Amino acid sequence: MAGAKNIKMPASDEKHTQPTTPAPRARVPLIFELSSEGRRGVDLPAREAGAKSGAEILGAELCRANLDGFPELSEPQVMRHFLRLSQLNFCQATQFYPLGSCTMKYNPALNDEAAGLEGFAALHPATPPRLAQGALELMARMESALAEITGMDAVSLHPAAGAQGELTGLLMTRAYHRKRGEPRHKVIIPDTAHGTNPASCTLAGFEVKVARSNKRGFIEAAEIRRMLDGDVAALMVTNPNTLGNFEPEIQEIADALHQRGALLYLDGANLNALMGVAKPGHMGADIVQLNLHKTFSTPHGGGGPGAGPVAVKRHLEPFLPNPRLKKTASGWEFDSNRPDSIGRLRAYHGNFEMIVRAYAYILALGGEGLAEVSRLAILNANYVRKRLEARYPSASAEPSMHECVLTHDLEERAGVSTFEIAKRMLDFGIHPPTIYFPLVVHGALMIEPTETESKEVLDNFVAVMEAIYEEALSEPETVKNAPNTLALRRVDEAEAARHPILRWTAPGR
Amino acid sequence: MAGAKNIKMPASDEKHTQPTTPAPRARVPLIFELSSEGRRGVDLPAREAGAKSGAEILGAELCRANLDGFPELSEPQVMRHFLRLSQLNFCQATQFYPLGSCTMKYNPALNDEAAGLEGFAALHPATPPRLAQGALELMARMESALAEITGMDAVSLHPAAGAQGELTGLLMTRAYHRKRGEPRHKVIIPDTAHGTNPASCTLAGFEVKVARSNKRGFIEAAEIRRMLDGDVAALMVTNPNTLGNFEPEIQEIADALHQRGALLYLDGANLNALMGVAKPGHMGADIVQLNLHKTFSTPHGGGGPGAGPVAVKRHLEPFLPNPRLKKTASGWEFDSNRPDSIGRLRAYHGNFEMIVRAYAYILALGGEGLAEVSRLAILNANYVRKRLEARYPSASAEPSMHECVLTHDLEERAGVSTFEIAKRMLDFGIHPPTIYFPLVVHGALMIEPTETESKEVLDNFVAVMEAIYEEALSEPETVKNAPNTLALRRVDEAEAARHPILRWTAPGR
Amino acid sequence: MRFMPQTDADIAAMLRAIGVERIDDLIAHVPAKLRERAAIALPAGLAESEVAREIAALAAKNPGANGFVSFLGGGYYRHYVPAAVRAIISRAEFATSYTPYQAEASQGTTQAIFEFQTLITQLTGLEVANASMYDGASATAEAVLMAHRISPKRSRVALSRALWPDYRATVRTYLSALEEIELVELPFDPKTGTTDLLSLERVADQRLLAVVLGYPNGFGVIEPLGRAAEIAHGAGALTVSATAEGIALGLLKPPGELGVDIAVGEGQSFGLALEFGGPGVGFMAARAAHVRQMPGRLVGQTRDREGNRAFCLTLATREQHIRRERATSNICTNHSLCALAATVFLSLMGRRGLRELAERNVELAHQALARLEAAGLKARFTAPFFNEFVVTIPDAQNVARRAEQKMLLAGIPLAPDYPDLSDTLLVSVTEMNSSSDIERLCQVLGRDT
Amino acid sequence: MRFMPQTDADIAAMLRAIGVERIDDLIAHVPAKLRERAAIALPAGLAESEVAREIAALAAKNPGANGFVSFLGGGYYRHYVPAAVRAIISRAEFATSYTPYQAEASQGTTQAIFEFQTLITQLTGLEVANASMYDGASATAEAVLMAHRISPKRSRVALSRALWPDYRATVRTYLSALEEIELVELPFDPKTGTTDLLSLERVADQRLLAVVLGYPNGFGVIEPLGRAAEIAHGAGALTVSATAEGIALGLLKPPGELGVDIAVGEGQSFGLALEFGGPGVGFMAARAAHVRQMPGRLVGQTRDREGNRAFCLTLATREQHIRRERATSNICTNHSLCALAATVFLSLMGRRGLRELAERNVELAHQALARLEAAGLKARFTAPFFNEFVVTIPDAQNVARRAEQKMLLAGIPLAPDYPDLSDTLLVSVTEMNSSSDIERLCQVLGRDT
Ligand SMILES: Cc1ncc(COP(=O)(O)O)c(C=O)c1O
Ligand SMILES: Cc1ncc(COP(=O)(O)O)c(C=O)c1O
Repeated sequence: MAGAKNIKMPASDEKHTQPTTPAPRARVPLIFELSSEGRRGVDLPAREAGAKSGAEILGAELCRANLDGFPELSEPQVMRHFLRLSQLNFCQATQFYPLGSCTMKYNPALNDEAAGLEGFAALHPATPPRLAQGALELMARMESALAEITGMDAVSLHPAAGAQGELTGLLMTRAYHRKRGEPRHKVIIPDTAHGTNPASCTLAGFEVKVARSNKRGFIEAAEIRRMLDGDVAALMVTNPNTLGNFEPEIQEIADALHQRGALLYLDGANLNALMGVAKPGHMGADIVQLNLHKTFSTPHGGGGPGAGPVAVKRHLEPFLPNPRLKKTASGWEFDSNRPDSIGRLRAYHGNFEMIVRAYAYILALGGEGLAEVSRLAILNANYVRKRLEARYPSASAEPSMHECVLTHDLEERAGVSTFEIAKRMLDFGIHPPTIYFPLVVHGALMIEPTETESKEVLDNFVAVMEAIYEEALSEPETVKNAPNTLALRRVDEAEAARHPILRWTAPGR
Repeated sequence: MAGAKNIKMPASDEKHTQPTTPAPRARVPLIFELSSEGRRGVDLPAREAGAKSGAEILGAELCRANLDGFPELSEPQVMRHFLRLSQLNFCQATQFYPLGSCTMKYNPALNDEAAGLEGFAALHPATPPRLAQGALELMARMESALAEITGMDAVSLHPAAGAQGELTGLLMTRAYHRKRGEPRHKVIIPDTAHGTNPASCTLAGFEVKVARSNKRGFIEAAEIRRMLDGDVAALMVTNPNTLGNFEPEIQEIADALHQRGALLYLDGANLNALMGVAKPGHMGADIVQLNLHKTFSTPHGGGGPGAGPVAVKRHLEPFLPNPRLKKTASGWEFDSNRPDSIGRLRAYHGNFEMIVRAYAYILALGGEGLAEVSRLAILNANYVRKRLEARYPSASAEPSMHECVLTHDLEERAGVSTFEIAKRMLDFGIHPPTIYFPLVVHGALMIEPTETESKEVLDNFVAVMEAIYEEALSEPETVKNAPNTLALRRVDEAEAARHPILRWTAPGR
Repeated sequence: MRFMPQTDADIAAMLRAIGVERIDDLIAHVPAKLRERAAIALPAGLAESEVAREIAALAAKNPGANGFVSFLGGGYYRHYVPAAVRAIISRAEFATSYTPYQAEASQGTTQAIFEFQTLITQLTGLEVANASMYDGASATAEAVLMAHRISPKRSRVALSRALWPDYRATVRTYLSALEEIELVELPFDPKTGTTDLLSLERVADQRLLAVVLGYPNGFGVIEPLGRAAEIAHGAGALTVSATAEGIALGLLKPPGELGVDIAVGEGQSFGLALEFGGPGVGFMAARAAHVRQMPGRLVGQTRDREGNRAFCLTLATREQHIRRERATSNICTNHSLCALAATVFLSLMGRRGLRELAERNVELAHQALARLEAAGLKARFTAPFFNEFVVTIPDAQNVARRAEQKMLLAGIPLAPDYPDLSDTLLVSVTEMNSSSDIERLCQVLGRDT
Repeated sequence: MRFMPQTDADIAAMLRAIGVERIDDLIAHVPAKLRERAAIALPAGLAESEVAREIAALAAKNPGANGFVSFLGGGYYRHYVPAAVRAIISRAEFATSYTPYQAEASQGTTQAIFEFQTLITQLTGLEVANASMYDGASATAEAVLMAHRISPKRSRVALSRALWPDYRATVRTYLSALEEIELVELPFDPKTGTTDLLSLERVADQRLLAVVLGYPNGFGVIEPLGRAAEIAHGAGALTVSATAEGIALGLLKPPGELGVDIAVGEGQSFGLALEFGGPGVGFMAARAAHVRQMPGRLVGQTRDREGNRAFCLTLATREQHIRRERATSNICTNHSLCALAATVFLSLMGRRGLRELAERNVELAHQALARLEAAGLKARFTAPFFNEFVVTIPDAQNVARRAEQKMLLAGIPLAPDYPDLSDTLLVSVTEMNSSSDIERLCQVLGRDT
């Protein structure tokens, strides 16, 4: 492996560090390339003799010729293929994964088992509620737990992810203003906002108005007041913001909005900083969406599934999506007979499996435990920030909450980019932080350690970051060429976009 | 990594090979080194207030001071530690693992779930049989399935592994002869036998008499007849033998033994060659032990647990270990009231969890499927043998069954040993075969592909073996220094034995 | 606390390094008024054993999941999930990683997605598929929005009334913000159960943006998709097919072959547990020409610096994190692990297995209908169907409720969503139903009529 | 067939390469008489879904596993198994590898065993521990054989009658082949429940090879191990302690500290499911001086060629594959995955957790006994006990049977194994029993007496 000789790993204290060397691995053929005519990975139960085949029943004109190119493998081959693929991934369970804004915390083992219990896994969503009271009760308890945690009045577990929660909230905002007889068309978003926020606004039919953050990175009540007019439906803001800082004027801003009949939408993806610290409801939020796959530890699954419940104040309750849980004399029911509801954004009742996991997490921690989560998340982020300060200064002088956004001067001093620093981290077995976000920070490194990482892991991370810094100055090529020790060298993303190959095709076709 | 530059991987056809590059990985600290005072990985339910502590109840003189050196970690740390450790292993599920005599076949995913069903996992072994009829019935069905497969009359699922099965069988042999009023003291074993066979004989109080195999590697009826005297209790033999060859005179040998009142003990570890081909019972075996973790696909677990049922002919049934299953009017019962039984070799009823898995396997395959298993296992072994013939000739000219024993001339031609060849295979992501066994073959490579490996995997294996052969001639150092690409270089086993360090001790103690 | 490794000594050392005395000092800047009221009034945390018991008790309170013979379908289908699927999706490397932003450290995820995309194109007969959507309903809504981006000047969407109610409702919600778009519902033929194509013809003019049909539709009926696409294309409009029962694509003509432009659907049948309806996994395939209007993530094949094949997220300029308010969708976290499950499931089934499974479903469903008819019930519709059909049964809702007493979930009464189909039950029959299940259904329903 | 990947074309190509026409040709050398009768008369193979259903039906026929309040112990104990244990032992890398013959490719397994060995030495207070045995009973038998190798000239083994019946039976079986060894059983004090040390003194002469005591013993009673070891050592004999309830070692004085030479036991309490009694995992620890007489595998620490710490199997010259008939044991496949489970369990519990768990068990068991006494029952023995005790209860077997009707498994009647303890029940109380479980026990047993 070219370049491998360049690697110097930082000296690490055996007692106090997790191992840091990454795990180079083999490339794996595509499943289609392992296929061979006539293999099978499943057997069906024997058919009753004499019955007509499906194709005979439906007639050839409705049926396809065959499934050309579809793979044919035995069960052991399928298993081996995907196990080998799995070995090519970094993941939270085995690596430090401080991906900012994503809250990559430990996913308790029990919760997977809880979600897999027969009473949930085999429960069809059209089961009459009277035969599914356990599931409905779990949902109801989850709703009230989230209401308590956020200081809001009502919760819907309907949305499938944070972004769908945003859309839900914004459609409710829209419905709310229309119901009041004053349709509004604009939503203010700070320039630091997560990409889903403006995208959701557009999807909900709003025009995005960008609010500039001040020099400290905050939005100011004055600026909001300036922007507010009768056509502003809401301000959509993340708190702590994407710099990891608590918006100091949030209450004042909420008041300003409310005075002008606008709503405060709080993107709750950063709730891991707030539990037991400050409740969105008390800040004046009218709507919050929560990402169960972040704060509430449901696994990220390589990119989902997550769940994005929305919590609202009482005045918005009528607009929540259908169906709502309703307690009746005979138990829990679903209620879709709600004229003001924005309707539904998906089939059935929400990502129930994620809700089970998140509920198990809440039960495990309890009120005080959740508060401790945020306190320790904040401690970890501030520790990393402080330790790295000399080489990677904070993008903001303000106190950090659960994550910190750092920057550096390596671009100027050594021509080494944030992107390259990130790639070099892979050589040390660390998943890089979020980079180049928020957009307002030059070469940002957005680091969210989460509370489930130990001091030793953070110390090792600091050592690695320091080593990379020195290396960037002394032998920049090592950093610029990274990763050097993985199965693959730098992947050519530009090429992928220039000549998109988005599926396998049989050779010679 | 020194040496890495030497590696040449054999050219491999993308379509037809499993990936071959092994997976170098990091070293992982010991769990004790990750410990820090005050951490915990579990919480106990809150105690009722006011109760006396256990130490108070028992008094200090019965209690230990503390658990010095015991680790203290949080749950995420424990999880990460063991997941990282897991990544340091080769295993059947991800690699070709042709470890001869061990039958490393695919372990169906369903079987693990079956074994984990609440109705089994939570079943206490002292549960009255009337509340555990499902478990007893499963055991009964398994006994009769194994009897049918082996052509024997009665089966006990009691022994924990093959070796304990052997001991069981030999103790029964002993008891049988005593019961007949002629205690016997010797057991004949061929020189090719697996190490557990002589060890079990000693444990069962027998003197081992070694029968020389003939030039073809077989034991001859003539030789056995020559050795037989009134003090020979049994012949213990593996068929196919450890060369992978079917003993041609097995029936004649059985007759000779029976004529002299001796028994034929057949080590059934190689049953994967025999299903639907030849039944031990028909060969004249009086006793066979089976390794469920081999033929019947229960996972090997890094060295167990397995299960080693014994099957016997009717005349040995009274001697089987306690307890036996017994059908009564009210259902299945355990019966320990059997005066001739050799007693028990373990607590409770056998490695039940393994029995569940093996039973699921038998259900999945059925009678014909099991026969197909052996046929394809034989095909695979013969294919590998033939393809490698030119460079690694078979140790025996006889037809191979489910495994083949090869040898080579690299020691003489290049000073490269079998041990080194094996280590070099690791660089290609292949687990080496069993080596230096059977002892009668110089530098043996005992290859058991099993039926669950595809032709592509075998072809890749052949390519790797050929490449190593050529490499041994052209650049022997690469082979002699292997492995070159794993996280560790060659491990110093001699040093481990010279200065045994068998546990971690706290630094400075 | 068991999830948090910080010891008192660690905390002290860290605070010292930071230069503060207490953790509280780190949040002192948060307005006191907020902090003072922030305590969370939830019960104390529980030991793992207690959590396990509590959740198990809730799971046990869902008798509908256990012991009932079930014929429920309606967009979520009961299929056998091979254990290998669970074994693979529970691998920590898949379950606890996130969106594969770092290609070099995510080849497992990216390659599996590339395989998923390929399988979906093979199933749908189209050229590009994305990495996954939330579910079939929202994928359908996104397909309509995509069609709108492709033909921004057109303003009318024709939605078949024979599409599942949840899908229609979802499309309606997603479109509610786009005031310029008019949604029209196409009636279904009350005899055949297929969408009334005459009414499609009536709206097929230059305003028509897209027509959306189920395939099979919400009655299990196989729509004349080819003919509908012809009509739509004739007017320059796009055709969207939505498939909730993915297994059907193993047997039916692929939508792409029938002229469909965007094929979406629900992949729950491909190895996902029922889980009370979530998560499912939406899929979406389209023509290559439209790829830049596609929502969602895409994985592409490329090379690393040494020329090795590699996979990475691509065409991200469509996405929210780059394009922000001009993105093709707001989707970020999608349903990746579910897409993996589908990939494993489809790989296990393979070319023959999937078709056989589809055929078996057809066979059993037709057997069931035949036996119900023999027991005196009547099929509501005449068009060919896949594994789900509608029977006419007087007082269907009460019949269904009485069947529960006999441990039978006989089907879904359509009345709440289709007042015009008040005396009907939607019955879904899969390979999970044995002949004796079908016998039981006939006995219970037959007796009740 | 789903487990076998060979296609017809593969088979044809392979046969061609081998140079035969049919697979049958490869087995033509097997005597025809054998081949002709070899067909296996078992039903045809089943689809995975059918196997799953069949096995689930058998699992469901074990009501004792489900819904019963249980106080069963007797060598197998009900403890909570954290989900992390299952998550780890189900990793394919651990579950589907074998004995770590190739150190470089098995560092996961070897390091975990090294950690297991260390934990066992810490628990037992001894210097070396092996990689695992089958179970507590066979480990006890192996300990006696080991003692015999250490003192080959001695010929008498004293076994406490208060040891679990299965353990005594197993020792008896393993020793049955060694005719030179005499097994004597030491009675227990009918009042205290401890082994009668006077009778030990009587046999403690130069013939005495070893004395074997339970710790706690089969009545849950904590034996005066230190005193017994003194007596044995006085005669130059070895002391073996056997522990079936491993949790006890979290609280009780370690055997090594009390003079025990070989401490064995059952590790099932350390994270193994009950599984109707198997697999458990035997452990064995001893003094360093005796390591070469130990049975079973051992992992040692060493270095690789570049000086990195590494682990490998070591001292294999004791073992069957090297030493053959002179090996210290015939054990080959041991219970490695169970040892891993124990390692994970003990790592999760940690220094405090394990002790707290042990204390909780003591507390609950004593609470239970106190309440039973309040309900009119009597403890059979007076000596201190851990989490299991014997109560006197007339007609115990029928009482236990009647309790079953009330969904209660009240304990194990000792009569079948101890005719002299006919009116007794062995009751085990763990952290899995709530106060209301205990209440129920008292109600049911109290009422019955
Ligand atoms: C601040 C913020 N808001 C919203 C989202 C969107 O959430 P999701 O990815 O679940 O759609 C994210 C996460 O990606 C986020 O970090
Ligand atoms: C031929 C033979 N006999 C006996 C055994 C012993 O079986 P076990 O390891 O299950 O004790 C083995 C396996 O190691 C074997 O290969």
